Amino acid sequence: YGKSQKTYKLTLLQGVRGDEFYVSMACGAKAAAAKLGNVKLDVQGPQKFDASLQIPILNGIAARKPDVIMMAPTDTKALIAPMKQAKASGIKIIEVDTHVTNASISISKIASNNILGGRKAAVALAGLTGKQGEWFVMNVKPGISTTDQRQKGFELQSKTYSKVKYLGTRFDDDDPGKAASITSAQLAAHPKLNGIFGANLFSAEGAATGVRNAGKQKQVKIVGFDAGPAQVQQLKQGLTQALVAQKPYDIGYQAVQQAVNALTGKKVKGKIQTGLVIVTKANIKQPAVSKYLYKSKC
Amino acid sequence: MTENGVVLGAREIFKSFGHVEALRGASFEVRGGEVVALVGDNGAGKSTLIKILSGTLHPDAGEIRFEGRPVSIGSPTVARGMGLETVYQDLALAPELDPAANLFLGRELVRPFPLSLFGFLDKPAMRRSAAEAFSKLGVRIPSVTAPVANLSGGQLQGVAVGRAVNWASKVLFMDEPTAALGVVQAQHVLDLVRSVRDSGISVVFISHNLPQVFEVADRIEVLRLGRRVARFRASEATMDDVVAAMTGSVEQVEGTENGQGPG
Amino acid sequence: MTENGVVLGAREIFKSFGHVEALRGASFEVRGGEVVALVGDNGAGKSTLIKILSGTLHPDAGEIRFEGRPVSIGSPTVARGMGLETVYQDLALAPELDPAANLFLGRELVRPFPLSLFGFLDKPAMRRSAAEAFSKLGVRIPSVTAPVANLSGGQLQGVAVGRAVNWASKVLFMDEPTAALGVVQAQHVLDLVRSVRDSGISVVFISHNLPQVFEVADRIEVLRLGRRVARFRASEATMDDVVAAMTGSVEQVEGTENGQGPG
Amino acid sequence: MSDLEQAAATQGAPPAEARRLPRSVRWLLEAQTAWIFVVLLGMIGVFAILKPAEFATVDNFRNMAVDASSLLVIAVGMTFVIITGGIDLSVGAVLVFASIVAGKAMEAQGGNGYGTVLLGLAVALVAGLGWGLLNGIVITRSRVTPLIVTLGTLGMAEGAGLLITDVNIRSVPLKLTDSIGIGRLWGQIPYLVLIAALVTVVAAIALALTRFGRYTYAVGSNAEAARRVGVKTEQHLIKVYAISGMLSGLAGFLSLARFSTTTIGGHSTDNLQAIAAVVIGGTSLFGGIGTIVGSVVGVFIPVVLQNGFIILSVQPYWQEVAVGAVLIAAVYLDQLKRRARAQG
Amino acid sequence: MSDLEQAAATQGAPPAEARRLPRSVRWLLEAQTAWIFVVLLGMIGVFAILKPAEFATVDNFRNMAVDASSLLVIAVGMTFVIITGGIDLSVGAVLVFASIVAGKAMEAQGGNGYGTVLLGLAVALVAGLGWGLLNGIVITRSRVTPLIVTLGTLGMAEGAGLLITDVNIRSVPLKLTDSIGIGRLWGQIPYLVLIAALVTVVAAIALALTRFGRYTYAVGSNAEAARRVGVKTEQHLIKVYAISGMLSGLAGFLSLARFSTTTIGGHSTDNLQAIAAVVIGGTSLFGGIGTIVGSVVGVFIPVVLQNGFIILSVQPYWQEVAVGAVLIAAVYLDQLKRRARAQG
Ligand SMILES: Nc1ncnc2c1ncn2[C@@H]1O[C@H](COP(=O)(O)OP(=O)(O)OP(=O)(O)O)[C@@H](O)[C@H]1O
Ligand SMILES: Nc1ncnc2c1ncn2[C@@H]1O[C@H](COP(=O)(O)OP(=O)(O)OP(=O)(O)O)[C@@H](O)[C@H]1O
Ligand SMILES: [Mg+2]
Ligand SMILES: [Mg+2]
Repeated sequence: YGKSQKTYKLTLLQGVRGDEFYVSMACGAKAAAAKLGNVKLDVQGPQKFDASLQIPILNGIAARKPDVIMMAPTDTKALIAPMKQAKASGIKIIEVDTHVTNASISISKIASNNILGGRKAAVALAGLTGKQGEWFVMNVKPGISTTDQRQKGFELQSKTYSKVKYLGTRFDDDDPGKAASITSAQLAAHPKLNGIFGANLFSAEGAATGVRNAGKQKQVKIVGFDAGPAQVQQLKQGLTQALVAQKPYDIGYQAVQQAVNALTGKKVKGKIQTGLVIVTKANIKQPAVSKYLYKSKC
Repeated sequence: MTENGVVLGAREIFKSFGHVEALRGASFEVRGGEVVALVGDNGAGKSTLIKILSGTLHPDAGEIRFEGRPVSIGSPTVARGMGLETVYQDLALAPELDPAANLFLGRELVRPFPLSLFGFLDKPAMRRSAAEAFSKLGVRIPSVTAPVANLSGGQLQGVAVGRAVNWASKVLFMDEPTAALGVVQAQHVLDLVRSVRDSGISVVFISHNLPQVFEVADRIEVLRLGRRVARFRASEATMDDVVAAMTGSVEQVEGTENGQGPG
Repeated sequence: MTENGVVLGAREIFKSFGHVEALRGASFEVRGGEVVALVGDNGAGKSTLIKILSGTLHPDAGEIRFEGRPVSIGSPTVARGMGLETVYQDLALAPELDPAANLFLGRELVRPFPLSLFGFLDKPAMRRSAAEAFSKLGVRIPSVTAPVANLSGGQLQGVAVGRAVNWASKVLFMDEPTAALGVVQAQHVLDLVRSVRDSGISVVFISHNLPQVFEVADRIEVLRLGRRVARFRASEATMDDVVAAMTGSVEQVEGTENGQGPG
Repeated sequence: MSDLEQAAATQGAPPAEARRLPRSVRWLLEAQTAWIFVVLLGMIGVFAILKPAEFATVDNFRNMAVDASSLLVIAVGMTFVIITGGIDLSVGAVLVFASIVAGKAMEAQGGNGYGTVLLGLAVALVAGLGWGLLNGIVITRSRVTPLIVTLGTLGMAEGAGLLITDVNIRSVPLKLTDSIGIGRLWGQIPYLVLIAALVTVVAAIALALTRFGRYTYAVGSNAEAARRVGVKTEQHLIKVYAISGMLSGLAGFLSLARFSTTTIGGHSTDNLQAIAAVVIGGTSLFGGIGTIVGSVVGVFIPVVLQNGFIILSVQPYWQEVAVGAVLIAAVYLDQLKRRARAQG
Repeated sequence: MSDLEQAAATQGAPPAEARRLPRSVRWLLEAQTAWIFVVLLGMIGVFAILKPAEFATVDNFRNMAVDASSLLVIAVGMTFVIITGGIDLSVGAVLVFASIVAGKAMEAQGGNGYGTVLLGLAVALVAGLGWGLLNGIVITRSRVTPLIVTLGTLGMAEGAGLLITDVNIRSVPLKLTDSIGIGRLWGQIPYLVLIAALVTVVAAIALALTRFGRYTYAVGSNAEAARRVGVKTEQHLIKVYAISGMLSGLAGFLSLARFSTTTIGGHSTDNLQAIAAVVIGGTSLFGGIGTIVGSVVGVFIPVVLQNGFIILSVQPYWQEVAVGAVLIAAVYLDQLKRRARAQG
């Protein structure tokens, strides 16, 4: 017998599959796995960012008994029990992007801060509009922790601007068409509207389409969240004026590293904060910014 | 019972569907222990009248008297409570249920206390008595436990007749109960009509088959364009009389019957 | 035409539904220009046989000959192409369509070229000729443009009969076409059967109403428990003969007809 | 006078006042869908009175029309399907699939001219048609209920689309966005609206006036009867599902033009929205009854309600409650009026 | 021998082999749902053979059962509704509403004992019942089609819930989570599964053996006929929708226990999932036909498929394609076998 290296089975459980944020995270994870060599990585994710859809998948993964599950829990409480159960069967857990309230389950938490992201969006919008005007948030639907936090951050920050009238939040059920028609109506109702924060891809996209329909591209500034190819395209086309980008690639990369560290007995960092970047048409070419644009393919 | 022995009487009933006036002042009487035939052309309003008397439809105007008292038959449940049962022209069967279930629909037998509290069905008992009822009628049914959807037209009619006969206590309405029946089965039904009558229950027999009408009916009432146009004692009338009334070539004065005066 | 003048013949047809054997070797013949009545008890298999001959059902076994050649009637379209039309016992009407649409269903009139390319319907023409067809039949229909769903039973049957008569060119199957018809309307249909026959089209007339059968039929074939048990010349038989055959108290030897030898 | 005419004269005659009106007006009044249309007009009227300057503007109506256009295209196909007594849950997924393959095709072709745009259109239509055919063939061959079959193809189309690309395609030709996406005929009528209107009119004519439409009703009303009179019911059903698929493909192309990117994941409720629109418009889920005009009204009612409530600055949650309640009320009013009319 | 018995002896007799089997086995074989159940067992068998160590474990089955439990509760109510020929789109929204008010009530009450838990349960049930009653009353009074009414109440329940709170309530008593949420009877059977099973068994008995069940079928089979024989069809429909609402409320309470938080962002596809499960189980959307056992199988088929495919490490997108295809195939197989049996 030669000394054959052990292969580690890792699974990345995304918050929702097909979203470029998580695709980039998977890319980072795959890159780290490829670099390390002895890691077999499997990626799974629910159709929607929804705990009741994610839990069965987590259970299925746990039944397969990988060495580590790196996961983005879709709810801070709902996932506690199944995560505990997986942990009890000897699987190590790393939380990426989001986390549950019970801090003792995972060996490491790697995330960016969504409330801060929302604040940054408001700051960016303030820069674009001269800290005055009427703003609203186009959001998916209530009850999703990440987008709720972005909305909350945006709201907190907007209220610090005395000349800004905050019009509240509208929900589009993640349907860009609905987001567009809501935006049209908001524009009709509030002629002085000049700023929109689109809390996720379709919200920003629909808002931009609605503004374009109404022919008010000049007047209304839109800040989007995340920096997937579609958002970048919108930015380049001038449909949105700024994006708040997280660093999912880094999250994925770090997660695999920490996982292997844990399996090989090396030191594991309990908490890693990855930062946020504001992307605008002006800075998008700079390498320090462009490297954080999300990937659609690895 | 009442004057003339009328159990159930309708006077000047009006009923329209949209622009179609199905009944335009129709009157009708059923006396105790008789078989009265209700005849008339297609669309004369026979089925509409029966539906009104059995609580399925509500008249736009008119008076209904039962055992001498004016009544309002607001729902089929009221009619059933009064002992009136109906074989509808469209049969009113639930195609997905089996013959036994159809027979007992709305009157299910339940298991003894305490199961009765929860409405537990006594299926074997219902199946048994359904089989009995059908065999008494001479209706051949391939299986009492398969849905009635695939029965032949005649078999379906047998189920519907069986159900009504089983439950009637005062008046049995039969809207073309023999339309789809074979010769033998039709004869069974006619026998049944007579035996129901002999047990004291009145029968209203609607049919386009005049030989059958004359075979069982004691009296005949003729409806035409939503009004009663003639009444006959079956024993004193001929088929030609009835046909003449139905087609409108002769019209009796309302209230007379084969030359009898009113009252 | 062929030996004996048989237009359409079925031999030894078998058909089961699950455990129910509806036809157990039934034979049947229609000759040119005749009215042949097909009679039998409820469930004897009459409707099943007609459905097989009109392409709606497929036999499990047996042979069908049309104008002397063995044929396979694979679909209703094939049957219609051969000039066979059917009034089904369940009428086969589309309740949401109006009488004119039902009459022309599957054979719509289209507007002249170029609109015909897109299948544009010529509704006025269809409405007109439907009105004509119905008035010829004496079927009274409140409106040719309202859905048939609310017509009375007799009116529905009138629509179905009108449709089949309108299109038949060889054989017209009528499965209890008078079951729901009033005396006058039934007489209309019987007249119609005769005039169809006189125009050279054969008619297969199913009915439980033996007086009507004897009134129009040239021949009578009797089905019992899925087999043909007797054939009669109408002029030489009595009702009692037919009833006896239907009920099984007498059984003819297959192939003979009122004592005639085969051939 | 024949029996029939006599009967018509005494029983079926329209009331005197209606007889005096011109034929077209009478038709409109008697049409099945008239009342729900009146309800829609009523809503528009109320909003216009409450907020004339914001609601009743050309811009706002144009925007609402654009918002409704792609759902309208889907709802037209769904109307045919539901009239046959079926249902098509796969529309949203087929929309996404078609926009993905059309986007891919245009990306592969490169270029930024009408040629590329037409290629994309063709690919989207063919992709939609393919799924529609699959639906129709499986439904007629297997006799599995349409709900299950189209639920299955929903998953399959969605998965297949994501297998081709799991991210949104962004390099849609500018020409497409500029022409169809935001372009307007004579600077007034958005091409999106024009295309949707064209589809609707053609479909309305086909349903009301042609043999194809007649068979659609017949199959939904009594499929067995239709089969017995020689209608090729299975072939017809396949055609109907094919149309629904193809129109979903077209909607995918329109959405590509409008958003200049595929919108994966953004159409999961399209099926329910389309079904609701069709049913609001008076089409029966049990088949045999329905009109395209009704579905148009059914598409616009939720759009107008949402727009109007936002302009009235109703809180989003109250808005949901109100839309739900008004929806029921609208359909109820429609029925009430129709019944009253039937009672004469 | 009467005519009837004679006929039964010659025509309706079961084949000889079936007659020799014990009654219960015969019943199972002849039951409408037998074949789809066999299909489910087949699926489980295949996965168990492919991945015995991972799939065929007690833990895995337990997890699947827990995953299915709350949908099962909803599907049971939906079965009654669909057998009457109706539909209930509001279930998911009612679930969310019930969990919100129950959560609020428990929060207000404070405490961490069984008293608080029971209060929450009662509130959830009453809230669900309320929406169900509203559905039933509006449907029977207004005669607006159930699809529209429950679509309306969907929006209303969702909006109303969010008006109460639009952030998830997280202060659910620990007792609730510990007992019902993750507790197990004898350390083996999760209480969630137990409750769902109990509901299912009671409902199955009610549907198959009681007058209530009989009327449910009758109303769906021919409502007019049921009315004419004196069944209070409107009252019955109200009861059926009330049950569906109440079970949605129960499901909301279970989800509160399981997730220890309201899940207001989820559940938008619960209605479609429940309807699909019921239809997979052989219940006809046109009413009159269906069983609870079938719906149970219908709930489990997608759950097992997803779990099996994840354990087989099938790519997520391929999974969707496969689930869609297998779903159609399963229902097809079921029909094929049933038809073959009917042909004898
Ligand atoms: N629900 C309804 N809606 C509209 N019209 C109806 C309705 N029911 C009956 N009618 C019409 O009312 C008239 C009388 O119908 P009814 O069924 O009472 O006739 P009938 O005497 O029973 O005829 P038949 O002998 O054909 O059964 C007919 O013109 C019929 O079309
Ligand atoms: N589709 C079917 N499925 C199952 N059994 C059927 C089907 N069609 C007919 N049958 C059965 O086949 C037998 C013959 O039926 P058929 O309808 O041919 O009788 P019929 O002679 O027309 O009777 P009727 O005079 O009552 O119309 C009956 O026992 C019937 O229950
Ligand atoms: Mg009648
Ligand atoms: Mg028959």
